[in-house]
Amino acid sequence: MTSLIEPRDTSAVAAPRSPATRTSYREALRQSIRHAMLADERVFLMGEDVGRYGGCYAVSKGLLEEFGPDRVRDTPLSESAFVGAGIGSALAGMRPIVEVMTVNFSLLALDQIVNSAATLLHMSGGQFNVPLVIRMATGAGRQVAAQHSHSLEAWYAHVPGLKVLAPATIEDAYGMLPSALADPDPVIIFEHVMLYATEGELPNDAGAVPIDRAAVRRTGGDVTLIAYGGTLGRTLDAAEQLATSGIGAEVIDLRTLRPLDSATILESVRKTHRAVIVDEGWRSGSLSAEVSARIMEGAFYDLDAAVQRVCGAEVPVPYPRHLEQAALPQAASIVAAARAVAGA
Amino acid sequence: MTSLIEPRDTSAVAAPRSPATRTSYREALRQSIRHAMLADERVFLMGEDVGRYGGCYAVSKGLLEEFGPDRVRDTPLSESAFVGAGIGSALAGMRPIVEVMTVNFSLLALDQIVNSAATLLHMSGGQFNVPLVIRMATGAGRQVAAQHSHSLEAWYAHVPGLKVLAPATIEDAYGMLPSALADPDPVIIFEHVMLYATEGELPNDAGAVPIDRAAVRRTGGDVTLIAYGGTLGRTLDAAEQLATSGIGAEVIDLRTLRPLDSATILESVRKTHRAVIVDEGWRSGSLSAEVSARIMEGAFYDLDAAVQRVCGAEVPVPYPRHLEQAALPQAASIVAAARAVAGA
Amino acid sequence: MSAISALPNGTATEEASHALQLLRQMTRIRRFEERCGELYKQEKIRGFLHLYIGEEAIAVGVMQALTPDDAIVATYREHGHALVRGVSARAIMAEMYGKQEGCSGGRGGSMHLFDAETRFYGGNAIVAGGLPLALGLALADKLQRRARVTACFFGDGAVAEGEFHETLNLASLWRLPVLFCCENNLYAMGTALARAQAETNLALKASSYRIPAWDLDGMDVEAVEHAAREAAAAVRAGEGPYFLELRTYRFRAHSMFDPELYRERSEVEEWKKRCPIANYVLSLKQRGLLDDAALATIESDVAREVDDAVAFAESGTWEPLETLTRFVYSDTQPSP
Amino acid sequence: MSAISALPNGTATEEASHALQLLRQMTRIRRFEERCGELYKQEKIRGFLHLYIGEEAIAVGVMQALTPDDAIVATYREHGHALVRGVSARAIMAEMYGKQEGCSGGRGGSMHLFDAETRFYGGNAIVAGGLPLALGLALADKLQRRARVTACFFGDGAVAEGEFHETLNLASLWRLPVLFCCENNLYAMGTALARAQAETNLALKASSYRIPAWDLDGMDVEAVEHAAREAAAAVRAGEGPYFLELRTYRFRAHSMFDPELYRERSEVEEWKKRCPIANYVLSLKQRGLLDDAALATIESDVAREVDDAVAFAESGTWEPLETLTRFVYSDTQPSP
Ligand SMILES: Cc1ncc(C[n+]2csc(CCOP(=O)(O)OP(=O)(O)O)c2C)c(N)n1
Ligand SMILES: Cc1ncc(C[n+]2csc(CCOP(=O)(O)OP(=O)(O)O)c2C)c(N)n1
Ligand SMILES: [Mg+2]
Ligand SMILES: [Mg+2]
Repeated sequence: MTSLIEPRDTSAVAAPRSPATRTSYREALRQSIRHAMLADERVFLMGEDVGRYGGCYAVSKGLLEEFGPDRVRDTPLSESAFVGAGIGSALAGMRPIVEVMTVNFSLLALDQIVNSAATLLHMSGGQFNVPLVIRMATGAGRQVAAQHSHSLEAWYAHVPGLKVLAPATIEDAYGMLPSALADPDPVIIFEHVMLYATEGELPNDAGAVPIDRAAVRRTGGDVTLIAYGGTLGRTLDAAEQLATSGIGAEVIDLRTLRPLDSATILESVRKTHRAVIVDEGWRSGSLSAEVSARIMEGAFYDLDAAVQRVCGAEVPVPYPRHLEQAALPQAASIVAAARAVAGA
Repeated sequence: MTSLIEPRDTSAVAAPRSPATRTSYREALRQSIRHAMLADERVFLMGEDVGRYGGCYAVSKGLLEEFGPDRVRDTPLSESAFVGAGIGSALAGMRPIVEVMTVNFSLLALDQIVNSAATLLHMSGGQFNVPLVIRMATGAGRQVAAQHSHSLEAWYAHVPGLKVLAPATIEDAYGMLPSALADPDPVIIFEHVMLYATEGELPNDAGAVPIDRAAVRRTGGDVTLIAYGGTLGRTLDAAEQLATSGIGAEVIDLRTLRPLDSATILESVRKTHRAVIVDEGWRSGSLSAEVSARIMEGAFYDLDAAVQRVCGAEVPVPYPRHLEQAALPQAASIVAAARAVAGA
Repeated sequence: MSAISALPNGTATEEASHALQLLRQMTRIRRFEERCGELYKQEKIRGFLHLYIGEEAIAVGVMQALTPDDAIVATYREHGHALVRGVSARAIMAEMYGKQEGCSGGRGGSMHLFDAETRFYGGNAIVAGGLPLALGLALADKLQRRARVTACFFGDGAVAEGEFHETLNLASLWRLPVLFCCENNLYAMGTALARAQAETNLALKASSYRIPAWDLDGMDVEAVEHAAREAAAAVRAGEGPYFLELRTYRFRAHSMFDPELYRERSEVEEWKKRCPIANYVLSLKQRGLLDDAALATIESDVAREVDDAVAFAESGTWEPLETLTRFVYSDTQPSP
Repeated sequence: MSAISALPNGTATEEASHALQLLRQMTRIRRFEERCGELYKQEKIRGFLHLYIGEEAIAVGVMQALTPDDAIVATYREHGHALVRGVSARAIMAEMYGKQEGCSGGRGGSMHLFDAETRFYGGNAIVAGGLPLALGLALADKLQRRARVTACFFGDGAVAEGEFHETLNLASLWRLPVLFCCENNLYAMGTALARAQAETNLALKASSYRIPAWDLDGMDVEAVEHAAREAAAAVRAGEGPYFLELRTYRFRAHSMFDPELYRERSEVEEWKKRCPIANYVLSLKQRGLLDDAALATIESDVAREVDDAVAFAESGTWEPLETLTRFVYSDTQPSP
């Protein structure tokens, strides 16, 4: 397997290792699903409007025509039943990719995910593993208000038995799915709504990528910025801004939210002695808290300053753009936090 | 309102301030519900088997006979609908107490709780508050295995718009409900299954207690132990053991899990310079992480050692007693962590 | 459905003025939403926008049966319901702009219209999420012995959700005063009803909960009104819930993002021939209840109202950032 | 229900031996569970324990219609199903003890019996939680063109859950090979069916999803077998799901914690007269298929089996603490 973990826009890299094609995050996902379905008959896609509508974020457009309604399966609005059907079919030899339109609606399927998918293997003494992949859109930024803008990655990352991924780059959008499908256990993939339209270069020989480690997206010696999914871009922007004032920021993309790759985080913090965690989720109880706690436990004596967090405001996401943006981590707030931590 | 916050077994206190009656946590809850229903016609109790069966943990035994089926309302197995009905009836002037048998089944009602109860007030620009109380049993210890032993307090404590309580004492079992009912917004009360049978003294003039602050259940100067709900008892036991070897542990009972009372925590940590957080939830992403992060942010320079956590093992809770207990925080592990933190 | 009662008795003039009133209301929705579509293209309205165009007869017809004391629960496709219920076009348009003069203070936008004064409980963007809420509103009325109706609107797509099932059973079991109004426009986003339901007769499904259920032509405003009046009267009288399946069609895309790959243009055109407004105009003219002048008056009144609403929204103000977290909890907290 | 086919053709001896086999299986469940009840009092079995006593004819009857290739999904009241399906009494009893020799390695206990070899997919303690799972097992079979049946057992209480509704609709819509077996014992914990369902005819409810649904005397093992055979054959032949409502009664408390405040002792006694085992014994004797000697043989065989299972469980071993977190994820992880 090729496993290139690189900055999110590989076009920014001077000499790409291999020929690459410019593509979007959405298109990378679609091609990844296509290739998985071509490679393995057991793989099928199931969810609301994945077929005739083409996917609510247009990810699966064209797949129905290519693979037919058995393998690109439109479901009624029955989140619990079709997620459960994914679990059952995984138990019986299929490799389902279940699309839950957005994490907001996944609340309706949580019982199946937590009480069945995540528990069956352990509870059955190792007899029944669940090779299921669930994809869902997450996050705010599209002005779709309080019921359509949740970032609940932290909830899923709390559950033993699940693996939780957050592809933030084109290459991860393409490469995480095959790894998730090869995994014998349930994997949840969070696709941030603001990423679908982002573009970058995808190496022509791109393939599966590891799903057990974080990636250093930018190196720096003064402060570690830790982000994932939708906030990686703003965090890299913040790092650029910090560079102009002489602060070298190292940027870590968590990539895998469960199990967390503590080693990569701690290694960086031991070097920079300072850290800021960026998380779009509501601050209290967000994943950033777990990361902070792990740094406390693993690198306390290496810290020169308290680790800080830049998170979503603790408010149901409001509709108007100015309020919505105010509720989300911004490059400016990341820069400010990094400066404060760096004492600069 | 009287507001006595005292150690969980007030019988241990030499001279109770007022005459008291020995009672159980279960009985305190029942009397509290009774008194609320006697005091306010708008209050009613609704949930699975709260009536004829007497409540799955026997909390509501006898209430049907006293108040009739309109106010002690058995529901079918329809968690989403009857929790939603609670929300709707709260909007229209009632003061419902909805009992969801256990947090495990509350997964089926999360959409209503997160997308309606918690958001309506903000989303409607302040027009529609939801004075709803939801009670649910939580926690492990009864050997009821993977699907019946969750501790998902951290999930609820993540959600803006909710208030989350964890009564750990007889007095809080009695006094938190009236405060929750007086609150204009949705309040979730977590009752740990291992507490129902615990006994203690309830002052005869017991009444509503504050639901916006933590309580120091024991004072000490060497290390702060932070716990809530079902783990408070073991934490107090651990403090006793530590005392015998000369370590003075201060024990904080969080009581209110959202909003967290940072001030009380930080005040204690600034005094002891050391802290251990005890949480029955799965370690990664548990409430303990948020507490640790807050100490990092608010008392970093006061710390003499890294804050440690003693949490539930990251495993679906197994059935046999020895494995179940191994998966839960024990006094011994708390003592060990406290010793390590105290460098003793 | 069974025979339905006539319109409220009255003179011919009253009948005429009532009919014009129905037409006016449908026209208000149509013109208001056409403008919304334009404003979306101008990026004045953002986020999701779901137009009700084609389905106006339902909101207008049902709303005739409700009194000010009744409650309404609707979906993200609810501009029409709010308008007819009496939320001002100004407040709705300002809400779509996200201005604080909007009916939800600007925080909700198109999908989350709320109005306490008219008992308009949203504006719910979770499919079927409003049904349990309606159950609760009705339960409160029953417990407090108030003869009120809660009208709950939802789409055909909602019928597949577990919350639909749980709610219908409970409403029937407890005989709660809910008027369920299923707006069956044959599609849930791109999923045709027959691809979502084993049983496509939704009224039949509802009767399996022992709820009286009628299927109706949702393109015929008078038919809807007649049925709604009869059903609401029964609900109000304590007979328990009623269910109306209102057959209709959305003329526009599901939302502004929808490329409409899933249906033929010709199907849409066929349904447009059944336009509830155009056909009502025709029928009123045939019945001698409407002439061109009256129609023009309605159109110009409505145009003025819509213009005024847009002007109001344009001149509205943005909520200051300082109050972002206000109303996460109520302002008044009981003293502990 | 409609006319059902006769027992598989065969000679009189075959008929007799089949009947004795049915009786033996029911007796195994009864005696096994009676012992479980005792062991619970001795604190050998802990946690929740839900006895199936009184309902044995259902598991035994339905299981006759299944082949080794078929799948079973059951609830927390599933000892009987596991036993009849062929999971050994030893493995089940060891599981109830929490010993690693148990069919789930001791981790599941009474509510979570699993067995890959017999395609026994649990042991689900979330009411209605098994239904979507059964849907998926059947979907896999349909996609892989395997003529297998998934039998899904659940109680009357599950019918109120949203997951029931979503699953029945999907199973019917997609014509999936699921045999739904609703064990209607009239109570969900302390809630009588009539207090939970607006429509208490559950077979009728199921037919509203266009699923062929029969209601049956769940106390009559042969009637259950006949119906299950016919339904399973149809399901296997690709006709889509079938639904059996099996009317029965639980003779014991819901679980060992239940003080049974919600039903009259006399009601229980009345139902006990319809005991599926006692009446079957009577019927077989009347038909000349059973004599006291044969009955005694069954009882002593079963007693031996139960004793053996207990001995096996007693001598079983505890999983070491070291492996507590094993199987949170699979042992073999693909190389990244
Ligand atoms: C629980 C849930 N799942 C999915 C969605 C996404 N979604 C929004 S509208 C819609 C279609 C609903 O169709 P229908 O109920 O028929 O109403 P219509 O839009 O036709 O008025 C879907 C799938 C959602 N909002 N909520
Ligand atoms: C979702 C859910 N809610 C509540 C419970 C608690 N509970 C366990 S069994 C039961 C009654 C179920 O009754 P029924 O489905 O009729 O099965 P029976 O026990 O009668 O066999 C309840 C309420 C649960 N396990 N799961
Ligand atoms: Mg529709
Ligand atoms: Mg039952």
